[in-house]
Amino acid sequence: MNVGALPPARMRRLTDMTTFYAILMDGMIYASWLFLVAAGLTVIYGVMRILNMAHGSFYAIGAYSAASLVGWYFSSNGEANPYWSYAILVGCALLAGLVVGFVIEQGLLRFMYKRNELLMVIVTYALLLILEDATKLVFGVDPYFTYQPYSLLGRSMIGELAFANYDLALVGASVVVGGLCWFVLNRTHTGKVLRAVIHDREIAVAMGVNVRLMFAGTFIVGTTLGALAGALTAPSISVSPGIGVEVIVLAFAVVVVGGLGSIEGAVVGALLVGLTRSMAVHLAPEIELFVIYGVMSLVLAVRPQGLFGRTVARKI
Amino acid sequence: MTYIDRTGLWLIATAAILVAGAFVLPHWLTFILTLALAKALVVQGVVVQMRAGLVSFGQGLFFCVGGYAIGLGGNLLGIHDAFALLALGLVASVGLAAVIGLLMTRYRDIFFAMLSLALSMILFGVLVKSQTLGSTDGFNVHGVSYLGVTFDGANQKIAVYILTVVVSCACALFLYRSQHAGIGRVCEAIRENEIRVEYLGLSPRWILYAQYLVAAAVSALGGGLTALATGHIDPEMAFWTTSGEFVFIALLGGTMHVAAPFVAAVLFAFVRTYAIEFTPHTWQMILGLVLLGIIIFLPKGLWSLVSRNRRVKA
Amino acid sequence: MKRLKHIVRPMAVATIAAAAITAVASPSVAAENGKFRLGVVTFLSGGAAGPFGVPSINGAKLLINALNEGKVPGPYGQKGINGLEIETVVIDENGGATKQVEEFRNLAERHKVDAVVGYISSGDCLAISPVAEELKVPTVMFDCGTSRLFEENKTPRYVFRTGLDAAIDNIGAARYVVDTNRKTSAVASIQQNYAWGQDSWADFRAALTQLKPETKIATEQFPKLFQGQYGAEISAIAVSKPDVIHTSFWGGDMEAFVLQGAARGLFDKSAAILTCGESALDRLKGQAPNGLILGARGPFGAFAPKNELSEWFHKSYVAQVEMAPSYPAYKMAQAILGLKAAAEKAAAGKTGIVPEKEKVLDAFTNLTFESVSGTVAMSRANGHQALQGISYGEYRYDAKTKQASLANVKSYAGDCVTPPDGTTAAEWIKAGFPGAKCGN
Amino acid sequence: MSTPILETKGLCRSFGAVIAAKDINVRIEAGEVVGVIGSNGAGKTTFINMVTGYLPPSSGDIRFEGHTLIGKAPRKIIRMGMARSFQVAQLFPELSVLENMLIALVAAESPRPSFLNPVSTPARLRQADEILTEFGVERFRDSLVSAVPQGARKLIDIAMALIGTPRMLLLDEPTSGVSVEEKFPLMDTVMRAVRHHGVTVLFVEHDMEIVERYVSRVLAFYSGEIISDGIPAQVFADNRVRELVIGHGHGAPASEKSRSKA
Repeated sequence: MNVGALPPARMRRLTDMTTFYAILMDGMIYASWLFLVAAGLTVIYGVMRILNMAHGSFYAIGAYSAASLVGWYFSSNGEANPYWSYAILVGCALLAGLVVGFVIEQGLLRFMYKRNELLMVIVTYALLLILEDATKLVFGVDPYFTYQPYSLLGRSMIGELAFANYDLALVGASVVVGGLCWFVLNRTHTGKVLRAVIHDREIAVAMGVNVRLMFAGTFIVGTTLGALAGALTAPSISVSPGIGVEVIVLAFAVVVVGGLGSIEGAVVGALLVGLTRSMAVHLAPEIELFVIYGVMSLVLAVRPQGLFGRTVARKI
Repeated sequence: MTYIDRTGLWLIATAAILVAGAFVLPHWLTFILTLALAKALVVQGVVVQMRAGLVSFGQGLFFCVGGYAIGLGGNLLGIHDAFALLALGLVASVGLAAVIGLLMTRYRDIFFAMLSLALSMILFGVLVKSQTLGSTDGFNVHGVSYLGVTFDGANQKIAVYILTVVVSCACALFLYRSQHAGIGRVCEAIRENEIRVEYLGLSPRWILYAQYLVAAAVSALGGGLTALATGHIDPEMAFWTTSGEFVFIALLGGTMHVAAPFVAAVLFAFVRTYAIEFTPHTWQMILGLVLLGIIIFLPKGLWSLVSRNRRVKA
Repeated sequence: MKRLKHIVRPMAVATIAAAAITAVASPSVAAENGKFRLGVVTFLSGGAAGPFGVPSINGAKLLINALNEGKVPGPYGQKGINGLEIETVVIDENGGATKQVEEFRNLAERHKVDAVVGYISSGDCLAISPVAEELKVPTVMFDCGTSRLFEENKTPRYVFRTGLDAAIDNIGAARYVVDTNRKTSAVASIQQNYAWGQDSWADFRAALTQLKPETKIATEQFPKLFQGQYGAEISAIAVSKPDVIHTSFWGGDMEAFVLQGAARGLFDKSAAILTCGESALDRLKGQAPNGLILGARGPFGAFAPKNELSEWFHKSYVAQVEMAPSYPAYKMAQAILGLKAAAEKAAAGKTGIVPEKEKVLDAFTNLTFESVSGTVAMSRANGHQALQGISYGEYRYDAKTKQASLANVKSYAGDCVTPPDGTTAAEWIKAGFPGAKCGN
Repeated sequence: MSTPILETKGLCRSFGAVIAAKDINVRIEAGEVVGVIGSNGAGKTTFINMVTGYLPPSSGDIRFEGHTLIGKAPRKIIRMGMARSFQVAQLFPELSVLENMLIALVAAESPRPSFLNPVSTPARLRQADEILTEFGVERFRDSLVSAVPQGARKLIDIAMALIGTPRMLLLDEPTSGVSVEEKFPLMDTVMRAVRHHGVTVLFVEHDMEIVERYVSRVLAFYSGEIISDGIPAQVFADNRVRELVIGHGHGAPASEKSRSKA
C-alpha cells in the first residue's frame, strides 16, 4: 500500500478558508442533529433520573412512522402539494411520541419509580430489545427511502460549497426545540414546578407538587422529542433496522459530556462533539472513529459530572 | 484455612459431573456449555462489581483483551500452549485494569457505567482500525496445544470443554470464598453506604480497585476460553451490546450465589438458541420480555427461586 | 402483586425446569426422514437485513419451493435435490461470529443438516470455515467477499464459495474507470469503517494505481458503519475536488450517501463508482444522478445475462415479491443451484437418496453448472471458488416511465479480474495482473 | 503539661459567603466528656466534619495526640484512633444488624480485608453478640437494619464506631430523631460503654438537660465561633450563651441548608 501525498495536502488544508467554513458548517449541522437527538434524553433524565436506553427506539419509531406515512402520501396521490409533507413529518412525530410515551409510562414505568437509577437503566435496556423487534414487526426490515422532503428544498452555496437547505433548516429546527425547552423551563409556571422537581424531588412532593403527573408529562415530552428527531432525520437517510441502536450511544455521549439532565449542557455537548468530529473528518479522518468516545472520556476524567452537571455533596 | 465447605463440595461435584459429561453428551451440547460457562466467567466479573453497587456496561473490554491475547499470543509471539495463552490474557487484562482502574474507581453509578462503556468502545474502535488484525473480520486461532499435547477435530473441542469446566470451577471456588471473606462483605457495605465504610477506616477505592482487577482477571479467562472454543476472535467482543448481554445474564441469575451466573448463562444460551430457532424474527423481543419479567417478579434473579425453596424446607 | 408472586414463582420454576429438560433431552432428529435438510443462514435483523438478507431469503424460499414442486426450468427439472424434498432450517446471521459458530454447530450436530448455504458477513465466513472443515459439513458461502477465505483455508474440502471475491469488484471497478477514460488525478474515497470498506479501498487503490500510475489520492473518509449522516464527509470530499469517488457503501448507508451527496451536487463534477450500487437500482427513483457507476458484485441482478433460467427467476421473483430481484437474491439462488448440481452429479442417477457426502464434495470441486447468472465454473481455490466475470454500468433514470436502467455496461471476464490460484489478490495487483486475459 | 488528645488552632472554614468556622481554638484532654451546643448553623457539624477529615478547613491546624490531621482522609484519621457517629445513623440498610457488626469487626482488624478468610468466624460472632448485648440491641441481631427503629439504629451506629477501639469518639447529635422517653436510656447506654472503654468523648447536642447531665465541659458555638468554653454551670450562666444559644431553643429557623453543607 502506498500512503503518499496525504500529510502535505492536510497541511495545506489547515490554512484553507473553504475548509474552515466547511468545518464550521458541518459541525453546526451535525451539532444541531445531535442536540435534537439528545434533548429528549436529557429532559427525561433531568426530571425522572432515568437514563433511557430505549431513547434510540423512540427515534427509530419516529423515523419509521414519518418515512412510511410521507412515502404513502407521495405514492398515493402524485398531484398532492409536496410541502404538506413537512407537516406530516412533525405530526407523525408528535402522534408517535405521544402514544408510545403514554403507553410505556402508564403501562410499565410508573410501577417502577421507586427502583434505583441503575435498575431503571436495565429496564429501559429491556424496552430497547422489545421495541427493536416491535418496530421490525410493524415496519419490516426493508429500508424506507423517503427523500422528497429532503430534495424538495434544494441547495444553497456557501462559499464554494453547496449545502442542502434541508440540513440548514435542521439547524433552525433545533434552535426552535432548544428555545422551546428553555422557555417552558424558565418562563412558565410548569417550568418552575419542573425545576423544583429537578432540584429536590422530596421537597417538591412536600410542597404539594403532583410528581406523578410531572413524570408522565415529562416522559411523554421526552419520547416525543426522540420521535421528532427521528422524523426530521428520516428524509435525509434510509430508514433501516438498527438506526435506533446507532444513535443511542451518540446521544449518551452528548448528554454525558454536557452534564446529565441539563438542557444547556446538551447544547454545549452537541456543539463540542459536533465541531470536534467535523474537525476530525476534515483534518484527520483516521481518528474520526474515536473522537466521540475520546471527548467523552476526556470530559469525564476532568469533570465527572459533565460540563453543566451539578455535584450534590452528601449530607452526613 | 483452606477448608472447603458444603457449597465448595457441590461446586466440585458439579464440575466432576460436567467433566464426565464430556464423554456422554452430544458435541453440540458440550459446545453450548463451553461457551455458556466461558461467558459466565465474564458475568462473574460483572456480578463481583454489581455486589459493590457498580454496573459495568463495558466488561467486554476485558473479555476482548482475553480473547485477543489468545490469538495474538499464537500469531505474534508463537505461544501455542493453552495454559500459557490464558495466563497471557490474564496478565494483559489485569495490567490494563491496573491502569484504567485508577480512573474508574473514582466513578459511581451511571458515570461508572458510561465510562466503562466508553473505554470498551475505544478498544473496539482501535481494533476496527487495525487492518493487520483483520479489522471487524477478526482472525482465527490455530494450533493450540495442551501441555504439549495437541488434539484434532472433536477431541480438541472436548479438551476446551474440560479446560473450561476446570477453570470455571477454580474461579467459582475462589469467588465463593472471596464473596464470604472480608473483601466480599465490605463490597456489599460499599454498595450500601460508602461513607460509613470510609469511617470504618477502610479505603473504598482500594477495595473497588482490587475487585476491578479480579473482575478483569475472570473476564479475561472467559474471553480466552471463548476464543479457544470458537477458534475465532473479532472486535465485536468489545462492542457495547456484548457487554449489555453480560449485564443481562448477571441480572438473570442475580448476585446472591456464585453458581447463579453459571446457571443463568446456560439458561440464557438455551433460551436464545431456541428463540432464534423458533422465532428468528423476534428473539430479541423475547429476551427483552424475559428481562422485564425477571426485574418485576424476581428482582434478585433466578437464584431467589432456589434460596426461597430452601428456606421453606429448613 | 404479592399474591401474583406466589403464583409466578412456582410457575417460573416449573417452566424453567421444563425448558431445561426439553432442551437437553430433545433428540437430535436424524435427517433420514427422506428429505434433504438444508441450513440457510442470512441476515434477518440488523442493518444488513433489508438490502441483503431479505432479498436473499426471498430468493431462497422462491427457488426451494419451485425446486420442491419441480418447476425450475433448464437442467434443474428434477424435484428438490436429487428427487428429495428440501427442508430448510433458517438462522438469523445477526449477532456476531461467536454466535454464528455456536449456531453452525447446532445446525451440524443437532439438526444434522446435509449442507449449509449462507453467510454475508466476511467475519462470519472466516469464523465458520474452519468449523465447517472440522465438522465435515458441506458449506456454500453465497455472498461474503473476503479474500482471506481461501488464503487462510488453503486446502478446502467442505467449504465452497459460489460468490465472488471482493477484490474482483474493485479490480473490475478500477478497469472500468480506466477504460471509460476518466481523469484520476484526484481520487476520493469514502468507505464504511470496517474490514469490508478498508479492504475494498485498499484493493481499488492498488489496482487503479497499477493501471494508471499518475493516480493521486485526494481524500480518504472512513465514517462509522451505519452512521447515516455524511454531511462532513461530503464537504471534505467536495473540498478535495475529486475526479472520481470510490465507495463500497451498501444498504441504507449507500442510499443515504447518494441522497445527501446528490442534494449537494457532489456528483455533478465527479464520477462516482459504487461497487454495491445495483442493490438499490430500483429504489433510488431518480435521486441518484444519471451517470453514477453501479456494480453488482458479479453478473447478478440487472447485470445478469438473459437466458431461460435468469428470466424465469426474475419473473417469478417479481410475481412473488413485487420488486425486481437485486443481486443478493441471485447469489443465493446460485449457491443453492450449485449445491443441487453437485449433489445430483454425485448421485449419478440414483434418485431419491441423499448422495454420499464425500461424493458430493468431489462432484462440487471444479464443477461447471448453469446458474441464474449464466455458466459458473468452480475453478479457483482448488476448485472451491467460483470464477465469474464482473460488470459495471451507469445509472439511467427515465422520469417518464419511472424506470431505472443501466447504460455503458462493460463486462470483464473472470480471467481478466481474478488472480490465479497460489497468489493473493494484493500480490497479483502489485505484480501488474500477470496472466490476465482481458477481451481487448 | 501533657499533650492534649485533640487540639485545634485557628481553624477556619467558609462556604461561599457563609462562615461556618472562624478561628476555633480548642484543647481537649484525654478523659474529658465535652458537650457542644449551638443553634442550627452555628458550625457544630462542620467542626466534627473537619476534625474527622470529611471537610478540609480553609486554614488552621488540627492535632490528634500531637499529630496533625490536616490533609488526612477520614480512614487515616480513624486508624489513628478517632471515631465518630452521625446525625443520621450511617449503616448498611440492606444488611442485617449482625452483618453490620461483622463488617465493622473485619474493618477494625486490618485496612486490607482478606480475599479468602471467611468473615463469620466463631470468635467474631461472639464479639458481635457481646457488643450488641452491651448496647442492648441484641434482639435486632438478625433483622435488616432498614427494619430497625430509629433509636436502635443510633445505638448500632455508635456501637460500630466503638468497635475500632478508638481513644476519642465524636458523637453528632446522638439523640436527634429519638423519642423523648428513649433519650436518657440511650445516653445511659452510650456513656456506660464509653466509660467502660475509657474513651474521650465530644458530642453535639441540642437538649440542654442531656448536656447538663453527662458532660464535664461545654463548648458553645455561635455563627462559627466559640463564644463560651467551661464547665456546664459556668457556660449556661453566660449571658451571651443564654441570649444567642439557649434562648433560640432547638428549632431555630436558621437555614437548614447552610448547616448541612457537609
